Amino acid sequence: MTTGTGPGTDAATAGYLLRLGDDALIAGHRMAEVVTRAPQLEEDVALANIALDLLGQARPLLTRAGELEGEGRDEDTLAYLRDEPEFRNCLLVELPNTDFAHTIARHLLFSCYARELYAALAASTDDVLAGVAGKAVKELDYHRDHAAQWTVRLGDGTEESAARMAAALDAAWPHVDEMFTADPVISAAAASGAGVDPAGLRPAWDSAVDAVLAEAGLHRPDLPPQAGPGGRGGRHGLHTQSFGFLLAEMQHVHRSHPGAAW
Amino acid sequence: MTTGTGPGTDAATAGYLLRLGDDALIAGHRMAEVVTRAPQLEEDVALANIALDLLGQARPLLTRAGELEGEGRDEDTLAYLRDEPEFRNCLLVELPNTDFAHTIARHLLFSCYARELYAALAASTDDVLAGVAGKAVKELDYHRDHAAQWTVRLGDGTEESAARMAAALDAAWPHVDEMFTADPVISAAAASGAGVDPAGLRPAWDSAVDAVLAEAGLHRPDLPPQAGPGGRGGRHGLHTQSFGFLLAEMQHVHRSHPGAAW
Amino acid sequence: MTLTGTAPAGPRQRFDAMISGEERIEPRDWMPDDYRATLIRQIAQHAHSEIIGMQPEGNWITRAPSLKRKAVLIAKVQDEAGHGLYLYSAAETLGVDRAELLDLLHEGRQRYSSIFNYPTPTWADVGAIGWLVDGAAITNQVPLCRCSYGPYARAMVRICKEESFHQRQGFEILHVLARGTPRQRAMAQDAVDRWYWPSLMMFGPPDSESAHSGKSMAWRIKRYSNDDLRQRFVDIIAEQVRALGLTLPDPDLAWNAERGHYDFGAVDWAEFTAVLKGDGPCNRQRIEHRRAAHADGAWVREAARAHAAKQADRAAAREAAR
Amino acid sequence: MTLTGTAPAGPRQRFDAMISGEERIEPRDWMPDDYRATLIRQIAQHAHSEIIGMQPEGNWITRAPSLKRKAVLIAKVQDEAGHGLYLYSAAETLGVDRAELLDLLHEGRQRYSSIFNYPTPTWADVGAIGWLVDGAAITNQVPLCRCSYGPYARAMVRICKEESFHQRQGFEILHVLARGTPRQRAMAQDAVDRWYWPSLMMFGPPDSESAHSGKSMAWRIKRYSNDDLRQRFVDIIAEQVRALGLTLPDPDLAWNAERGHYDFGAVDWAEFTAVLKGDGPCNRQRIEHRRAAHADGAWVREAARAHAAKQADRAAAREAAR
Repeated sequence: MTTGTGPGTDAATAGYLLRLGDDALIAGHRMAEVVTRAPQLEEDVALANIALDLLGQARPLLTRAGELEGEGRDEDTLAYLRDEPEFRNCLLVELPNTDFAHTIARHLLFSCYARELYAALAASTDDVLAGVAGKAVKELDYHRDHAAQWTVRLGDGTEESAARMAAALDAAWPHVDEMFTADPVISAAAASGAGVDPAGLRPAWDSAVDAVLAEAGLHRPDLPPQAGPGGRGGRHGLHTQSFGFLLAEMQHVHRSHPGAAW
Repeated sequence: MTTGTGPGTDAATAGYLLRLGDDALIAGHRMAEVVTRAPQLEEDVALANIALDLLGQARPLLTRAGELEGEGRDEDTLAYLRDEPEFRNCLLVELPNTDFAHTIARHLLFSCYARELYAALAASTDDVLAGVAGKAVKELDYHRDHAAQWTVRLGDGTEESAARMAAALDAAWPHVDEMFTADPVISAAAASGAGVDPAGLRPAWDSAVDAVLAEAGLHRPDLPPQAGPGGRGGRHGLHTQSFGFLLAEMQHVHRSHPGAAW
Repeated sequence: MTLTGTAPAGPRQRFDAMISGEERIEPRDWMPDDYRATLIRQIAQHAHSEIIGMQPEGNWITRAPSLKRKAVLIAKVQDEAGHGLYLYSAAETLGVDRAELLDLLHEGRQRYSSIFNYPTPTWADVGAIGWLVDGAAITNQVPLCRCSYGPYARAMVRICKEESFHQRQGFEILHVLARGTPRQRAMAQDAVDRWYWPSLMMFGPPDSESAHSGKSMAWRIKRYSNDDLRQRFVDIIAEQVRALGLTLPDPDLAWNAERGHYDFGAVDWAEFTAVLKGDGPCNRQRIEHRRAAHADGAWVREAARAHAAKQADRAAAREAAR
Repeated sequence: MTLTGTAPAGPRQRFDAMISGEERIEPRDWMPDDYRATLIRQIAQHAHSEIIGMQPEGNWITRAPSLKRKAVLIAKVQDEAGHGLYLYSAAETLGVDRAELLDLLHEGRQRYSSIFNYPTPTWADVGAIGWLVDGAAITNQVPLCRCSYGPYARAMVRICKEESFHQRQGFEILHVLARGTPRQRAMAQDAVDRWYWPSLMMFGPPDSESAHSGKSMAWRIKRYSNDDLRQRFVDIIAEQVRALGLTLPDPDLAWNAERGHYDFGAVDWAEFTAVLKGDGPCNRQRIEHRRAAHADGAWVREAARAHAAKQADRAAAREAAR
């Protein structure tokens, strides 16, 4: 289904890729923030690795989104020159690194989702997306294992670590539902075969997360989904309060040198 | 002594005003960061008040600097569109608000300096500067008293507060000398009568600060001045590592909307 | 034989007479326990709203896009802290103290206005809050300047004066944006779209479901019903939005010549309830920010107390040594 | 009758023979105490330099001006963490452990390269560090690939390979900036101006004042003198800077046909000493950043240990229950 405005363009798939690309870009940014601040050197290496994988997913997704959009925007234009309301990532990935448990909780919940998503997207009708997905699913296997192992260590570690891990899950949990909620763009992409309906990924996610929580001796938080104003959230460009500060940091140099090459 | 390049311009005085304006702008920014996060509501009010005074000093100083520079830059152009190496504030004012003691230590050392400076600058040959200085000296009397009272409360409070206050003084102290060091621009302004040589303000500063420290039961830190690379510091545009993040936050919206009015 | 005006009436009678005579009740006057409790709850909630209300706008202080706007914004947030101080003082005249009330806020046992649980994702939100949120607050608060309890009424007089200034500044921010670049204009419209309905919710549930209104009206704490005030507010902003050159996101908004008022659409009370219950976009964050500031400042307040105690001891010792 | 090669020599003789025969000393080989101590000090300092060296560049990860540069930069900082790991492992073969060495670093009792006490105020610093600091490091380190201590030499082989890649990336960053806008070009030149002299200091004090060199040379840990390596580096960058289209801030820099080398100006050893002593622009900050990361992570490392112990107990219990 080509819904774009010019030859070779496809607005629905472009919007879908923007959602995927923004999820990876922002998840990667948060992960990269921890590098040089990790609890041990091995984790500086591991978190840098995860950040690199996510950035490596974001770049072709954004590039492809720009191509299908057909307005001449490349990966850097999309990352550096959009305003906050134009970012389409889900809110989960932008939650701050309050402590290491928050970093792990966020990435556990996200990677369990993204892993299932990319497994399904390997069959996307968009060749570029299918290619990215095929590679990403292996990377996300590793991310998921990494987050799961730390969730277990922290949940089954000391009293303090278990309390911190539980608090971190509480902070992230209200943002889970958004990942599985299709908006019209996602539905259109799913209908065309370029994307998938995320609701179908929920059972696999539930059992993956439940297994990790059980091994960690942690409970599934009993918290309702976070309601955005008028039901709007990250997919509509309405973000949490820390996101503007993230963007200010990320975009400042690029925006300070209009038109420059790097 | 008019050293500018066009009628009514004066590059030396412009550069001098930029140093004063940047000191006030950045000191005010750091103070404003604490608003909504102060230890008690009265301090939210007081710190906001100080931030407003400093911003109120910075604005006419930057405006006047732009006029004397003669390149059409107004206060917003100077605040929002300069890059880090173009900011000329001393490093002391940019030190982060690590805790309330750091906020107080920074502002004690700065306000004791700025109060003496503006008292002298009330006689500046530049009428605009003289006017700003006349008003600022009264504001800085209040700032100095506020910082002095808190230094005494913290120094003479609990064991913890005394230790935190001492640590905060240690962090700020290596940046004291820079305030009293003239560079060629400052010397030229002092020679023309527009500015003053800051070295002459040191004895008054020493006795004011020593009196506060004595009442607080605190010692003058025994720490050498911070050496910048090749002897360069804030007056040469070489800043501490946190400054770029401050600028990113301060400038992001303005830079994101080139040419817009607000 | 009539005793009116001469013989000493019972305190309850005196109180009732003062209320019906539009006299002000002052702290030392006798008052019924539930009048006191109602006022404490209302004034505390109002004070909490002022200090929680510093956050959505305070969020933009370091990023304000011009120095002039930054100065105006800092002054506004400072005013809100000041309003908090007046109001906690007013509550303290009723026999509670600020520390106690702050603890109740931090523990989630007293409320603040739900409006502050909405986020401020763009600079235009600062304008929309000034115009709509302060506008609604003033509409609510002007009648409180004649509230029966003296300290609260006097605090409201000062507060209303400052808030109408804030509202004009908010209007001006939106006015500039609406006439700015297409991106600025879109930002302004988006903010108005997001704040319109929540600002209508600020007047509380419909009269048919309002719990505390009856008594408050009788006691002359409240003077107009929620729905009356909401209508008054809609009538004002429906006119002002034209001057802005923006629109309100309400297809049912239309002048009703017969009623002499604007008709408007149905408020989504389910959202109101959800946000009130704690499921709004920023409930956790707002309280967490307050708790963190309070906890981070504990050592400072402790130091101030310790220093004051030492000072008092030293003064006493000097006195004794004379 | 000659015993060479057949009769068992004493350990000291064996060691000396291996050194002079350019054989590699391995962890289980006997070695003199001061050889061991020298290596521990040097490898630890080298490891510390890698992890402290993550900070000046790590400072730019979140602000890198393009996604491609950001990816390259994250990979580089990750490599530095990896180098730290190899080197701490190499040090551990000498009987110390990483936790111990980190404590010595955090307490200021072991050093790291002073170069990392300079700030990175602009994006161009990332380029200048890659080109000059990694360049100087490689010049220093290539001979260490033939160091007499096996684990250290092998770590250096891997490290040098990655660092020459980093140096090329740094060169490329500067190359793009030097050909970019006037502001980009100025940024590049300013960064080169600031990093040039400190990079020359990386080779250590002049030979006339170098404390540890004699023994290190004899033990084949070090193979060239500080001044020789410095000259080699200047000869390289004096050529490369032309390809960049930038200049080095040294008026005395000039080709000396007679020596077959570039002459260069006098290094300011007073600055070197000040920075080494702790008075550099970022000494406090670098150590504070490390200490904070280590302290903030204490509960995580503790949890990992506790979990591992529980796992071991559970395994033992399962074993016992069979």
